[in-house]
Amino acid sequence: MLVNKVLIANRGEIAVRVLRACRELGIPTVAVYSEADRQSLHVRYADEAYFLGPSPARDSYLRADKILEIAHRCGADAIHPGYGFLAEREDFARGCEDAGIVFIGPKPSSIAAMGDKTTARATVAKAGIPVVPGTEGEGNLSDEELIRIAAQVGFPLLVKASAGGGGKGMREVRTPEELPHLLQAARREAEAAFGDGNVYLEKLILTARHVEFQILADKEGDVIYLGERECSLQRRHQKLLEEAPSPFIGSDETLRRTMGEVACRTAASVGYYNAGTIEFLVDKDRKFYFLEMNTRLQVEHPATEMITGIDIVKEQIRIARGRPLRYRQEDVKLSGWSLECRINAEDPYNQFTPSTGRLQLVFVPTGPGVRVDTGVYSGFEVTPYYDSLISKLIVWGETRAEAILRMRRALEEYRIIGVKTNIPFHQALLESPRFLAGLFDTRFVEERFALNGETGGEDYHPEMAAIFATLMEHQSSQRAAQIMQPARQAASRWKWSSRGEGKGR
Amino acid sequence: MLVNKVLIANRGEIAVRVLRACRELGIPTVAVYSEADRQSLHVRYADEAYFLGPSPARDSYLRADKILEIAHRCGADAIHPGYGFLAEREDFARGCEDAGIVFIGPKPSSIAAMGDKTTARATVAKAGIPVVPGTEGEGNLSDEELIRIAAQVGFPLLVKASAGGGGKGMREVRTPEELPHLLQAARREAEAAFGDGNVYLEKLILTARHVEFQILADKEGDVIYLGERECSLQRRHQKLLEEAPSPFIGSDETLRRTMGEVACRTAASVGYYNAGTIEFLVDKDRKFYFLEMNTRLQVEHPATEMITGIDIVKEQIRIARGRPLRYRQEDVKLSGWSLECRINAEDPYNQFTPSTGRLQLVFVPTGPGVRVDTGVYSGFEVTPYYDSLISKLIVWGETRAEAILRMRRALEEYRIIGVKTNIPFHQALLESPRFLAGLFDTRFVEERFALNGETGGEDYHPEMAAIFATLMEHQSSQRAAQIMQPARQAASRWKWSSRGEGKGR
Amino acid sequence: MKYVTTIGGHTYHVEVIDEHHIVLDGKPYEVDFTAIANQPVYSLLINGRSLEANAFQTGEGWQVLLHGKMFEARVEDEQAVRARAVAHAAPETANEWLLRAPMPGLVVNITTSIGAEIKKGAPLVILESMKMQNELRSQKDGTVKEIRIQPGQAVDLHQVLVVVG
Amino acid sequence: MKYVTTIGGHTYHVEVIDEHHIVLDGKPYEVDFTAIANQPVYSLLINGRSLEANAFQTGEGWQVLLHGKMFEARVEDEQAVRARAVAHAAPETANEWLLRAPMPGLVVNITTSIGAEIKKGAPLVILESMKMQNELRSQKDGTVKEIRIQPGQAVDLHQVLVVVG
Repeated sequence: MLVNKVLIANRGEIAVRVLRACRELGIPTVAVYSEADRQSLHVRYADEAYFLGPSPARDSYLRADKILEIAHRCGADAIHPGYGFLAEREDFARGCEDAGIVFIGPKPSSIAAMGDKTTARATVAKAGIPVVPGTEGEGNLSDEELIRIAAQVGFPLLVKASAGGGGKGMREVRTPEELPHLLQAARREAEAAFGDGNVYLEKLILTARHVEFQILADKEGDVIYLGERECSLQRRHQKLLEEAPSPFIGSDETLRRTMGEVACRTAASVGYYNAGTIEFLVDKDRKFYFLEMNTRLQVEHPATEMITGIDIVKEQIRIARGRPLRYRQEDVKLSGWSLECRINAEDPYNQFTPSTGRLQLVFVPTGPGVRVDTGVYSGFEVTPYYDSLISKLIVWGETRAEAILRMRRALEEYRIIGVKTNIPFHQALLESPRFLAGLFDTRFVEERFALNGETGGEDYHPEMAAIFATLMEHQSSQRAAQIMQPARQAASRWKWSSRGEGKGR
Repeated sequence: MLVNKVLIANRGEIAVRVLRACRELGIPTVAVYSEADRQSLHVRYADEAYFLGPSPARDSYLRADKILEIAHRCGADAIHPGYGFLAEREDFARGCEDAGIVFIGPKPSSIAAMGDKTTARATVAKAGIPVVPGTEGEGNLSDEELIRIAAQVGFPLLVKASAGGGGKGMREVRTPEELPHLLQAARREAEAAFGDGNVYLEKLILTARHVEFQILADKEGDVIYLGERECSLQRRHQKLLEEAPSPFIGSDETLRRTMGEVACRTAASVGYYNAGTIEFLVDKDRKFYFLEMNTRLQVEHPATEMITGIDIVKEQIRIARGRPLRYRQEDVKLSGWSLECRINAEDPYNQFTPSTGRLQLVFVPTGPGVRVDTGVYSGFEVTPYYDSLISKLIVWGETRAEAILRMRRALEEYRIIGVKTNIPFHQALLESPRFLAGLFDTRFVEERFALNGETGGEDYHPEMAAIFATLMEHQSSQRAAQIMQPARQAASRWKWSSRGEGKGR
Repeated sequence: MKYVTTIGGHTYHVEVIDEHHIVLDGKPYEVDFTAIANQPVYSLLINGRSLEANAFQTGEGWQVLLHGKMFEARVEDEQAVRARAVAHAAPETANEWLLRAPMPGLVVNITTSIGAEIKKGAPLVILESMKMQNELRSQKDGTVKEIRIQPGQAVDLHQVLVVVG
Repeated sequence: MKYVTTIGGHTYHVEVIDEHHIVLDGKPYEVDFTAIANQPVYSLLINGRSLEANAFQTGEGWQVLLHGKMFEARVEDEQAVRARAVAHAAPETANEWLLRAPMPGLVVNITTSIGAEIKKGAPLVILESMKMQNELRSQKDGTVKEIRIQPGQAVDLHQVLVVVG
């Protein structure tokens, strides 16, 4: 297959990520953009850029028809969907196929089989792979049916969107009484996020780990796994910090191989090609259950890239071109340790409410072992239309300890002024003894972790904060006083600069 | 040895590099700064910072006495000198020793043996290592003596500073007539840069490669090499772009091992410990000659870090602590390919004259396989007091081709507004067929490469540049016209913004 | 100038002597204080120690983000504090509570109605922002007095949505 | 508005019709032109193609750095060009040549003296900047008329150092 010009049907950091891979392969690129995104990096980096529509996703990035029309008009012969938006829409993949455009993803039937989470569970269960107990049904169930089955599944349980991913359209239910209300809420959110309000139930396994395996599969049917990622650190089912490998699996090569092989078998069971991720829950006895398969590039794919040296997006494109995998399983060597912090525009001190606005300053950490994947820059406006992920900070270290220390220094260096971010949350998380010891599960962040809970520690300096605040107040009241005075030379009286004699020697 | 608090006797990107390593090791840090550097990153990142003196280096970063006094006062028990400034001053290393402070570098006698280039040549020649023919003398020679010996060395030849490094105090001499004048110039520059005006002569080997080996040596006498770097791309003897491994050595593992072992022997011949670099010239017949040894961290050390995964600065600190090397020679695996572009504040379109000023905008490239080591940021002022290196852009790729394509995309992304930089020079270099083919030597940049020499190519679009220029002129004349008009609403008539209806769909 | 600065219930007395000297609770410090790149990022050298903080003015004082910890500080000049100590505290009179949008977003649903008697914690509005739906709840018991928005409406940060009396 | 834009000896005729339409040498283009983050970085969408350039105004026109290539452009409005074509070119009268500092730096040495008869290429001043010493040479034959600096003096960019007549 020819892939001579790629349209990226996405925005933000992932569009930039894909653009970079295309550029490094020498493939011309096409961006599409909404009204809010004219100055976005993906528009700036692409070779061509076309306007899609108004800012809401349903009027722009979800408009499959417009995107296909643009691809046709500009001669793009392939489309990369990124994640979210149209990435797991069978109809879109089929639309590409019908239009003679290479969809850089799996074939439509694989998306159908895995994209609908209820079908996926049935499919893999049939292939002998353990699944989390829940509503194993054919098709989608009504509220009444779900309420009836809920008793058999048992509480607590999870309502999950059939078309889901990324924690959207998901609700935890602790008692039967809550169920009707939360079913509604989940359906509403699922409808808004995916245009599909169907949901299913799944038993909530407590003290479990969320461990996922990255796989690559080519069109010749070869499947390999690139090790696992630990994704248990979540809040409201949104992943916050991922690492590769998983400290829980650690040096248990037998478990790693067993799960990796199950992951490959899962992919093969639906004739899968493309990069993909098989998510498992692992309970405290190291028993693992299939959760779902993401038939697309994952937010946290860089963690795997850092420990394998394999560029997953480039591999996706090679696979889409019909090339065989460049690696056999034995070529895949895991080296060192990687962490990824998702930097969200949200206020960690105020229930993580989204934060929007113009970024006055973005100063990214750099140096050895640090990678930043981002779609924002100084002067960029963060709007409320899309999700709050504005950057991914990824580090590599020879060991987990080195990676953690490196991530701490990178977080300390990162400066984002103009919106609130969850950087302080990550900083606190990276100091928490349970995180350091690798002793956490999917409930840890919500149940056992509090920001600013610990007010001691080396880095807790309220007296220094008091001095900062006082000097700022002093400075601003001096400035205010100067504005009253007409004489301009007064302005230099309180020059808080570094020049001159009396500085802190 | 204890290393509980490290003073970094340097500035700019290398001070930041060392600070990061210390932070990742959990070691408190002390910065020192000149008047011009109050807002420098190294001051911002350090745990403590002390004022040294006026901006010129001789009044600040070269003031060994003040630095030792600050170390004493603040309780720093170790000093990292970075490169340049005091890094290769035997007297400074000895001063540290006398003050009971760990010098994170080799012992003074190794610096003495290698730091004076004439002594070094004599030492290694005695150990049976081939050296470039030149003035092998005891001690330093007068102009008269050098002019006399020059005839035996033969022309063309190089005048080099005995205390040299980084191309400073170096002059090429083509005819005997030029020699007296250029000797003066070299001595003057050497005196200014190193406080030592002594020079020596070396035969100029044409069509040679500059290949250097990174070594690590511990206090127990173990020495290993971390492969080589290709540093032939130079202008006025300043390295511009380095790569690891060398495309010239390529897959010739025998040559790599032979040279690597000679490098280790060279280090051992002076009882060396610390990281170090042995520079060789390799002629077209693959014969190699010792050029000099740099007894310090090198600007281009990240290229080696990228292909070995070894953090050279952390290793320096471990060695200084008296720990044995963590790696044996067989643990060192070279993986993939790395390039480093030195980004200098200089105007490539105007004889590379230095460029200074406030940086209005710095946007660093990020993403997979990209590392930036820099000391500057948006808002920072680049002053004329120090050298023009403001950033190092380093990439890693699975192959040389991938690394080159990645470097191209990273250079295209890099935005520095406020000073001129040599980014366009690197972009042109990375398009030159001889560079791509690996067919270059130390004369290539100066003799066979011209910026904008090639005006064709895919990316040459004068008509688009004409449109940019015209739209800018139009915009600025419209703005000027508006300033004349009192009515404020006129300002929106020519709003070149992205909002509104009629945009490029 | 003398200031009284409060953080987390603890009070600090800070005197600014001149550009390079302050006194904190009786102890003198040498300081060098500068804004980086004209942004609300401040570098402070204090007796040689180098600290950097992001700082923002809020309605009540300053937020200082230092080494990943957020501090809410109230700074008053000493005379003002003295004056306040003499005066009597004004009685709390606020009777109405305003539900303000905690973020810009789109009103998905209004889950209450005018005149409804509600308890603290009752859901009032569902607001969608950045693809997440957020249930906004009442912070007091009372009666819904006004609903100033409609489903489908885009709202700005801090816009008043509902008035509870 | 019609403009005549010259780059490297080639002349382009550019008409700006409105905010989103231009004509280049008779061919119409749809454009969307915007400054990024209020910096001299410009994004241009032109018939769907996305280009970004750094651009700076110089004495003579504009420098455009596009895809790593530097273009020097002179832009004139068409009427001005017509007017100029009618008038006669002014004769070259410049007789003096000014050695200006090509960079800020420190004067290390002056290698000529007032009244010296010099040839083009003769060294005049040694200037140190960023640790490099630079020999500044005369660009014409003539006599050294003035020396406006002293050894050890710090000079600014473009400051006149020596006058050659």
